[in-house]
Amino acid sequence: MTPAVPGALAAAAPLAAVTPYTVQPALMETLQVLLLILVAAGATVVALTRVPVRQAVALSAYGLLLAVLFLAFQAPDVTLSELVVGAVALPVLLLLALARVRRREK
Amino acid sequence: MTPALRRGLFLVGIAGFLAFYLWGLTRLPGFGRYPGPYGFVINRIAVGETNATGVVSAVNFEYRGFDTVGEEFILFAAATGVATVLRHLRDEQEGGGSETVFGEPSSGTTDAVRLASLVFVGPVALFGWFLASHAQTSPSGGFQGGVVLATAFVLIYLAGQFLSFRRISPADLTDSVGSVGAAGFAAIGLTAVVLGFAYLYNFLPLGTVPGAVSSSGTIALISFFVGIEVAAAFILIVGELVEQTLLIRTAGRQS
Amino acid sequence: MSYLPFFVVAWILGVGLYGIVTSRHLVHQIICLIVVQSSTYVLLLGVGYVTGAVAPYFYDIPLHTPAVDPVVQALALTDVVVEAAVTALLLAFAIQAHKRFGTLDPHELVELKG
Amino acid sequence: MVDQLPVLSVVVPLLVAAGIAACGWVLRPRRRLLDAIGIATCAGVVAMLAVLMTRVVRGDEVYWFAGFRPHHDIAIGIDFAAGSLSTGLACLAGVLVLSSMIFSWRYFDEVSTYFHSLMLTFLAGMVGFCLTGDVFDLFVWFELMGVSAYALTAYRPEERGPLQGALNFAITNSVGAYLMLSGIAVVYGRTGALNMAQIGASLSGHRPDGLVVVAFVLIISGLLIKSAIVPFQFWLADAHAVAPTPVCVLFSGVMVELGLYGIGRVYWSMFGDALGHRAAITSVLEVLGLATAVVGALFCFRERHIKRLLAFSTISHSGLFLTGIALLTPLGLTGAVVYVIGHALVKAALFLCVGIVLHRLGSVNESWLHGRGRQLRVTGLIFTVAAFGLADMPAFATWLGKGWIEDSGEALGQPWITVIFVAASILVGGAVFRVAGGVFYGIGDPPGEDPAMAAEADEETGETAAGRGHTPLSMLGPAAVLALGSLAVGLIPKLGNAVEAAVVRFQDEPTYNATVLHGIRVAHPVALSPPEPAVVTLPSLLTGFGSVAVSIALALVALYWRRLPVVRRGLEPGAGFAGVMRGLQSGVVNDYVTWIVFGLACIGGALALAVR
Repeated sequence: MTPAVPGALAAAAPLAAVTPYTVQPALMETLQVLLLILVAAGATVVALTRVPVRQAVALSAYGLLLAVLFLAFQAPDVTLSELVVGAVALPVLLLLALARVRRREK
Repeated sequence: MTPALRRGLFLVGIAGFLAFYLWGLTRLPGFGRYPGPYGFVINRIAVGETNATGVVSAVNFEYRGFDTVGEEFILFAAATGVATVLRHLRDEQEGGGSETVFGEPSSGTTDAVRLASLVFVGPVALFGWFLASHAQTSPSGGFQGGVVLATAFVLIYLAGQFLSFRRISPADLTDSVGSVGAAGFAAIGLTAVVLGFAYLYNFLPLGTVPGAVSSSGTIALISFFVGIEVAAAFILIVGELVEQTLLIRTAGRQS
Repeated sequence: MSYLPFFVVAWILGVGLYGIVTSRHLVHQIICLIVVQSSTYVLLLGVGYVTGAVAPYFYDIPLHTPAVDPVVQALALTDVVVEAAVTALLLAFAIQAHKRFGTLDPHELVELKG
Repeated sequence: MVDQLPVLSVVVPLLVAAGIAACGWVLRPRRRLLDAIGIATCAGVVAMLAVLMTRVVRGDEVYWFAGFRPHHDIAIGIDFAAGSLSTGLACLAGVLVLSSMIFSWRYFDEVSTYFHSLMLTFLAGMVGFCLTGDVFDLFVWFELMGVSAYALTAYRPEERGPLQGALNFAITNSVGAYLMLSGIAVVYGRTGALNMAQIGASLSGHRPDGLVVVAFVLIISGLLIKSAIVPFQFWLADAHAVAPTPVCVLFSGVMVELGLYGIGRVYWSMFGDALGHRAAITSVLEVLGLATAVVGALFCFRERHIKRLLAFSTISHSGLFLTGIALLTPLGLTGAVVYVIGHALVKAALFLCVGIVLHRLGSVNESWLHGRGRQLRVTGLIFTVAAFGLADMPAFATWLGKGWIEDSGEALGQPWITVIFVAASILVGGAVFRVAGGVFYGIGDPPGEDPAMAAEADEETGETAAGRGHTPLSMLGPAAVLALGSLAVGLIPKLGNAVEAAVVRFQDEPTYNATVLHGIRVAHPVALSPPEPAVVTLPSLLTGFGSVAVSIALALVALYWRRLPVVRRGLEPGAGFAGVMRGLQSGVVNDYVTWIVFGLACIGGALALAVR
């Protein structure tokens, strides 16, 4: 369904062949399946944890899992962002907000 | 709606919606069979055209640089929004002035944590700087670098020194620095227009060695400005939140 | 395996929305919104993946090595920034709402009705 | 430099927004300078877009960022494709932001640079959203628009309403944006493209399958939520009622309509040819549009909080516009475009008048205000003129647009469209005439008071403190100009033909694709279906006057209800309804998200059955 890619651009087709720079496909696939299942479970835990403080901690762990999954998806750039934002910055913001809210409830 | 009715309606809805969604998703080419052409074309031409070996950065700051302009201003608007919503209101005054968030003053943070935090400030700031200035070569860039840089400031706070956190990063100054970062990016694009090129055209010399620190023209420069803007925006947001937690007392209504 | 990532995407979206709908705490609701958005990252990176290819960095590997799609990665990066920005803004709203209403239960944050 | 107009009209407001934030400590004590910079920037954007408008009449102008033109039909950069319709809408957004900025000259008590910065990023987001030709870029500007709008809604965080409104607005619209992004990712997985023209070229010529339908529904879902279509409309009344008045002008006048423009843009560049099945798409969107029109009008008529009343009328009108687009005919879309312009101008004028009332009298509660607005003669006059415009009085642009949508519907053999349109416009017109007559002329009795509604309206106190004794010209001027502007647009000769030519070009997918991907200028685009003439007929003139007369009668009945001899005392119209409506518009965001999910399942299911 894609338009024909003529001339110089055509060579870049997906390869199944293993290059010296990749992990063994079978190993990689196992890793990805494992991580995907962990991520799905992690999302469920985060969404169903009802106590916000615990949820913020769960979110941090979920961010870490996502970061590792993105590494397995060959996206180191996104891994780094997810690590600094999802696993660190957002939980910090959430905990700060919760601290504010809890202080008032005392 | 009662909770039970809402849950029922939601479960019916989500079942239908997910069935519909999967009907579409299972007609994708399948995982690992990305058909192209966009990404493959970029992979082939990016290094030659920009001398940046990190193709994602080349996409972010050059091929799809205008998305990143919008993205920076989303962050700018959000930081402005946080400052708007959490500004000092008439019925609030600063009070308390405790130095820590999690617990009573002086009992929350142990000396060990404070010391460890202070020790880490330098390396973390350095790492952030490194990330922001190596967008063109490695998996990094202004955004990640900026957040890490902001983390260094948060560490100062974690060391129990909120007042010094505010002294190092007063709201007005961070606001200005962040705005300069955002404006800097947009202005680099505009410089190209003044020089007679299209907006965001990479008008600087690309260098000769792919992947060198000074290579890739405007990509490195833009990444640097993005780093400044992101760091300032995060420091501003964290600062506002911390200030709310520590300093503001409300005389507002409570039901 | 071929469609597993996409099933995971749908699952994450579903549980995230379920969390939002059944939530009794605004901060919980905001975290569930983050979960909803995380489904888009997995989807974006999932559609751009190429089996057996490397990450799109040609610093120490030869050009023309098959690499995965860099465009979706750039999109996912933008997405992460948007997430951080929206979350920060929502948290600011929540803090002020807590000051004014004295609660964070969405069922009691009703000033406007009908 | 003229080639650079599309990008400059987005980048200049962004740079000024960042600039005034950077110089915050200089500008804060110099309020007039800050206001002047804001107004000058908006005026500059309007001027640039007006010049651009003269250049794009003969075909879309395509701008490639950083000069990356497509190689072999593959777009590697981002483009702006400025056509007459998109530039015109961006220009309308600019005009409304300009009038809000003039109106808010010394309007707020406490102001920092925040308000001006956010208004300018909001403007840039709207212009970028109109002009872009890249679907992910569309999402980026959609989000910039959204984030600025959420922050502006909560501009007065010392009150409760704005916070609840902003939260509901932000959560529902964020869910919509993420669904839209999912749709973009799905379509990228098939085509490997983000440029809308390239996606359109890549998808067309194949049988539509699940992926195309799902991507279409996901992408338009974010836009339907933004444009407040039933059952996604709940957030709008909550957000509009509490945002500062100058911001309401933008929300009602143009932000909601931009969502509908987005639907048109993605349909006629990416999905039109690929989906086929026009009749099915027409039916689904038409049902949504007509339902929205009726629901909005009913809520509008029973409301007593004037800003909320106007917000519900926006929902009703959004439904009418969607119906015009859904017909998929040149005349239907022409009607929708003219209707949007006319509506934006009168609705902005009405909101500004309410802002003046709030400034002078400190309330937006219709019952309390009854007769108290008599002293505001000029404001009352402007409000009345604008009310006639909103009730689709002949000669106003609103009436022209509505008439053309009805004509197009009748040509397709769908006379019920006319019936519902007239009913909706009678209810909405009746509501605004009731406000005009009661508040500004003291006719009849104060309408019955719903205690909860009154409490809500009383929450809304003045946004201003100083100078309550008089109405400055900077407030009256924009309102008067906008109200008369709607009349003036309606009187432009050959307006219909000019708009129809632009619409035919907008709806011609192959022409758009050729212009973007190959830079070909097509002189004569092909119409989707034979364009019917956009003319004024005697029946439409009579319907127009008739429905205005019935609206006025309805308003009088409402005002004199308690004195009507036949009615038992104490009987309030629609009392049985109230419980149901209150239950639906519950203010709980959990409910709103439930409706989004449920509505999406229904829309998706209907389209799946039709296209399968």
